[in-house]
Amino acid sequence: MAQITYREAIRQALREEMTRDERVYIMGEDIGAYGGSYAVTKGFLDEWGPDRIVDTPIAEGGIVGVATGAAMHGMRPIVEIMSINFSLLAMDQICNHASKLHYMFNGQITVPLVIRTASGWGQLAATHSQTFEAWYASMPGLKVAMPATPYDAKGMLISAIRDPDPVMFIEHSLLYGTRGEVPEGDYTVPLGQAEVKREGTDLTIVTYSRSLMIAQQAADQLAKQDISVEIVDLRSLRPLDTGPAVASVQKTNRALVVEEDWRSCGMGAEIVARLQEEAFDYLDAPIMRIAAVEVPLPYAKNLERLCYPTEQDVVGAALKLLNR
Amino acid sequence: MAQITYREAIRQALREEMTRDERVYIMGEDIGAYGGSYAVTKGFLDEWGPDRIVDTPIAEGGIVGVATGAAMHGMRPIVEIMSINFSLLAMDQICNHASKLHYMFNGQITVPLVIRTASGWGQLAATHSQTFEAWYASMPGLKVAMPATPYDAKGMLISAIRDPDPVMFIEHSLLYGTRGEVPEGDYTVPLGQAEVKREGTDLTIVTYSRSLMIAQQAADQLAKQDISVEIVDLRSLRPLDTGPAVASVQKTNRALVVEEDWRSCGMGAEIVARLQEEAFDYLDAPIMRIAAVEVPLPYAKNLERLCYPTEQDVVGAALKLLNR
Amino acid sequence: MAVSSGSRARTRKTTKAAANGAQQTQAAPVNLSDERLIEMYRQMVLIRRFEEKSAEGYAYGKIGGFCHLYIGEEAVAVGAIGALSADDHLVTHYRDHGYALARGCDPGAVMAELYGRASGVSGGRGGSMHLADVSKGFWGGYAIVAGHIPLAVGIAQAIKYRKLEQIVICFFGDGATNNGYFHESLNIAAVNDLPIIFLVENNSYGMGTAINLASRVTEIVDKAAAYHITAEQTDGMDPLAVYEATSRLRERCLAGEGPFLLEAKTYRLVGHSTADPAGYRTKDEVEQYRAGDPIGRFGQVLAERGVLSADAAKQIDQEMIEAADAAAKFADESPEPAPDTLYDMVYAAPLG
Amino acid sequence: MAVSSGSRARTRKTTKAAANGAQQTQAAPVNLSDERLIEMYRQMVLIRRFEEKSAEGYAYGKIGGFCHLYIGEEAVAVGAIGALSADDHLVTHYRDHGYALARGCDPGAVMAELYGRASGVSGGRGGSMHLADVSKGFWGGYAIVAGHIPLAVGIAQAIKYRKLEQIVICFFGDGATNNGYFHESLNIAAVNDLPIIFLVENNSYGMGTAINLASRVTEIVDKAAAYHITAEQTDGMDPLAVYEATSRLRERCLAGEGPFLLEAKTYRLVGHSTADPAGYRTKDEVEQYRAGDPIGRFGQVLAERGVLSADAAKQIDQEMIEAADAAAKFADESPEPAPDTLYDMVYAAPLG
Ligand SMILES: Cc1ncc(C[n+]2csc(CCOP(=O)(O)OP(=O)(O)O)c2C)c(N)n1
Ligand SMILES: Cc1ncc(C[n+]2csc(CCOP(=O)(O)OP(=O)(O)O)c2C)c(N)n1
Ligand SMILES: [Mg+2]
Ligand SMILES: [Mg+2]
Repeated sequence: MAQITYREAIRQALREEMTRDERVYIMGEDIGAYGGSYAVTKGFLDEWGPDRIVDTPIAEGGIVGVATGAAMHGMRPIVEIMSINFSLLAMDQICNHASKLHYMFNGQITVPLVIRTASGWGQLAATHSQTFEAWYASMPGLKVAMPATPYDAKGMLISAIRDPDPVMFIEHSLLYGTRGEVPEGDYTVPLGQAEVKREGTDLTIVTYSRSLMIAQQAADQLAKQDISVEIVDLRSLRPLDTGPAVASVQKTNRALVVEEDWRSCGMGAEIVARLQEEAFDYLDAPIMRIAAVEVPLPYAKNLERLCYPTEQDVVGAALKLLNR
Repeated sequence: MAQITYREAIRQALREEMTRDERVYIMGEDIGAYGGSYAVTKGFLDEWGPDRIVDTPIAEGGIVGVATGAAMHGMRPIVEIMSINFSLLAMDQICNHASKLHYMFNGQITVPLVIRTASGWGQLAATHSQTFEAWYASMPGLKVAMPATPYDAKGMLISAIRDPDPVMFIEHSLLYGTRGEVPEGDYTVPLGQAEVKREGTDLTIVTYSRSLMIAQQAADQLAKQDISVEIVDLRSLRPLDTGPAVASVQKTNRALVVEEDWRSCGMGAEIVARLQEEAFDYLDAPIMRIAAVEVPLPYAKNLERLCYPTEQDVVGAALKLLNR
Repeated sequence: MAVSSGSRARTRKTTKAAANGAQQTQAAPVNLSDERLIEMYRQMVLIRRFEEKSAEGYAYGKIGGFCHLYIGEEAVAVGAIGALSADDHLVTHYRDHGYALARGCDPGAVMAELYGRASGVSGGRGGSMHLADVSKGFWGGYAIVAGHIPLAVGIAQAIKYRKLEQIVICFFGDGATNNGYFHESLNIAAVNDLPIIFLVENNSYGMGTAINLASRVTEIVDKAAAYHITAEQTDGMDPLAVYEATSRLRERCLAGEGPFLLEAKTYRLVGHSTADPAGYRTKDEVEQYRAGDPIGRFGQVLAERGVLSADAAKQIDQEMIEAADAAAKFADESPEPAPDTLYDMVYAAPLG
Repeated sequence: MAVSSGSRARTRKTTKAAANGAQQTQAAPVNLSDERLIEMYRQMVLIRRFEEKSAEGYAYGKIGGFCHLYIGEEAVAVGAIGALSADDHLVTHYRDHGYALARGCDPGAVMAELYGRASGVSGGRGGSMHLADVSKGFWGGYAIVAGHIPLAVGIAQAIKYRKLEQIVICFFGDGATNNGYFHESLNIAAVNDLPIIFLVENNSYGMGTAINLASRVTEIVDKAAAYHITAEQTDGMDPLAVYEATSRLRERCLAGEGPFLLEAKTYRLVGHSTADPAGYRTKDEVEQYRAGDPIGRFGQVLAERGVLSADAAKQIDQEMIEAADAAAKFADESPEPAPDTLYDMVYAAPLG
């Protein structure tokens, strides 16, 4: 299998689905002539033309609403929102509109809409360094995918495009350049299924998106100290599949959640709540959370570095959990 | 002390602060001639005139931004957003602007802004029946108050108005008519302090806003079965004061969270996560959550009734927690 | 450099004309058969009687939540929707009973929705503010002010992409035009030349806020200049004027000349919702508009044309009272949604 | 009824004039001392040299994140901000180095902010997009497109309430005018008669999207009609034209005639940010604008007026190169923010 980047995996999914299904098209700010702010759709305008690669004005709320309407009337729109931070401007459309219509109108309307957006950071300062997956994961009617690997990114994006419901598909700016094995052509990774990404016996790490990378690095380091870590990648945050994590905790009796969101009311809280609900008797220690520091993210590199979880943070927490 | 309504308590706080401080004024949709969609500002336009009771166009994002700007330049604006559901349209202003400025500009800017809004429901259907306190409670730079009683409503609103930071002050449409003792004149209830609203020994209920009422009713019923319930009212959700809840659980060894938000990623998740972090060894059973059913809220009365926690749900959960 | 002359003072004087060089034009004569004219009259009366019945249902606690009546504005829905073909599309705001009835939804199914019953057009899940019948191209009423405008633009985008012979009409109020969605939507529709008519019902109030307290611009047509969209004003108390304008703009949309903005001047003769005593308006003002009640006016026009006798009008009224009564009876006798359907249709494809 | 004539075809032809009856006017003569003229020239050169140094800092990895240069647009900031008094207020978008320098911020402190140092104007917490110096009425650059426009309106609201002799100027781009915040903000400012100038820098692109792909309306003045706001276009490559227009509108704001919209036609001679090769524009187009470089043009005007000799110009350039170098040196030698300040100032009043 070819080793390709996360970015290229997403590009493949987009092209294959646009080829397969004429109803699929992409809308967003600077996706055409500019090629996408993270270059995901570079060259697409030339390849597909302006009817299927639609550059829009800077109007996140309007764009998501327009795409929702098009989805209602037989299209399969993919909206790119440059940064998940800007999705706050579309919050009402995503939550009060796209997510509600199928239920509220008694099944008369369906909204096969994909919103692709990027979490991430890198000295972008307070308004461009947040991540809101926990908010979306709370929303009935919406599905939320947040893949960590090129393989999952392609397979889950294809699933999302074919899905009849609105899907928030959350990429990560610091993953675009990472590589992994990806088959060419058609395959899907189902939405709503977590996966064990590393087997182990001493400790369970539950994570998703870029934090998987951090968790893997920490697990490598811990392995050198003869500590065997099992890593569960949630992949989808709504519906949230806690089965593999619960099974893992039943085996390891200790769990740690790693995420890049702020700790308070992040995904980690929900994972902790469910694990203690579903595996209370198996837990030998409180479930720990490693998350971002609760400040508006500062620009200065040295300060920013203090804000997001590192491999060392994870190793430290693991040792503490194991009383070592 | 006078028994007055939650609505009247809020009215008193507004009037007293407007009298005390000329910089305090109110902006919002239909707060003037109409008197406020929940009649909180009824008569205020005549009393204070249009400079201090400012009717606005229907533009939640713009309004919150304008109030933020006024707060930056020496005013003490109070914005009324009719319903917390409409706050989604102001999400970017609240989170990317008001909450960020003090930190991002290194203390040069302060934003003494109060956003009053109402949670609540009553056959208002999917887009008008949600509550988003957990989202706001995740936001560094923002304070979140959600009082349950007339006494707390008045005292906390006064604190919020005098506070130099942006405060989401979340009222509840189904509480406006409820009554309680409230002193006339000036007193404050500090932001960021939970309170034990009922002492007990067998079980801890952690809750806030209208759910406190449900919890009290359930506790009355449980008392008849000789079950002694302690109730902790969080009152503020950011900063979140878990001290009283932790202390309570150390005593009762069993906890239950009651909220009206959807279960997934609601406040309950954060409370559970913190309690198991801070009182793991005291817990004799998993912490339970009673929350709203995860559907877009339906209009039909009989369906809606199935969605929100009832006294009976709380009693049932308590009995289960106590293996009775 | 260039100086715009569209200053406040100047434009406020020209209340009847659009600021950007608008002219008074005579509505083109409308060629409708007597049957169609009478059908329009019947629809207007149906809406009126239905709304009165809704108010009653609300007072009796049969209807809950928010309930916004269309009394006084009937000519807009009947005129505009009467000009559509069966393939066209409607997206509306929450004051939507009139649109549903004008589009031919069964009054019983509409009232059942207000009552929250399984037989309602939205299965009882949507209520008064969320009527829909997608089989008729009626994509629903929406309760977030202005939030539905981009949805309507999206439907128009799909039409253009799919090369369908259809248009969209999107109804909203004067208050909605001050919202960012209005701006973003009209701009996107314009730059993409989409087949959509934005129909603004200018009833001079958004809830209890008078239009001039919410904007300097009280003639909504003036706002279209910011998108280079052609705009017209029409008399929203006259179904034929609305019909004529809509028909004409619809044709132009089909010819690829869209979008358009059509402002219908109208008035709600009752409160914003059934809970609103409307103390923010003077009795005089309301009385003045009541004297020009669109149903009375249209009845008179038809009488003068010899199309509708006094007796016939009376009979229609009686029939519509009965239709509204029957709708309420149907609603009342309909079962509530089954509790075990509560979790159905959160997703079209539930997972896991 | 009224028919607006502001149709697309017609208006697109009148590119130089506002659609709503705009006329060409001659900029009034500007009465500035030679010293002031030279000072303006110095500021423009300072900005240019500073921006070149910023690009260098970015290339060397001293500056991170997004960094948007003002090269080509110097005349706008220098002209407009030069017309303000010390008590007035500025709120700007993220392309904000030029505003900071034109407002008199120390170049070292500005560069230190870009470097993320404690001595930066925002303590290193804001970075390139979030410069501020509130002591100078400069309330900051903001990175959410159009999100700062309502903040600026709010400052103007406070001015009016507090009866201060001040105005606000709010800078943003052509792309921002398609956003809902633009609409809501201009409407609120207008209905409240607030003392604010909305200064649109129309550089024909929002990031990589050409203005005509984002809106039918490419002359931003046309958009002001929707708020009954008086609008003007000015030559954003000429600091005196911008100065003159801003001064005049500022006076009118103080006289209670605000708000106003001022469109400055300009061009960025470099990419959207330091990361953008700007492949969406033709070389020809860029070359054409480069030929009209505002610094060269203004230098020539001053030379013709006998205010600035070739030698003096050369010397100013040398001084500004040195100033930019010194700023970078200061930044580079400044300490990073202390790690133990990380949690400071999340709140003005931390609780519990
Ligand atoms: C985003 C949002 N803000 C506020 C409301 C409350 N609200 C409902 S209707 C209404 C007035 C709308 O006025 P207009 O658009 O003129 O329509 P009309 O009711 O007059 O037909 C308001 C403020 C809402 N539903 N949604
Ligand atoms: C809400 C939001 N959407 C998108 C972006 C990304 N973005 C940053 S600048 C920009 C273009 C703005 O163009 P314009 O307003 O014309 O200003 P210019 O950069 O040309 O001066 C975009 C799309 C953003 N920062 N905020
Ligand atoms: Mg109205
Ligand atoms: Mg631009």
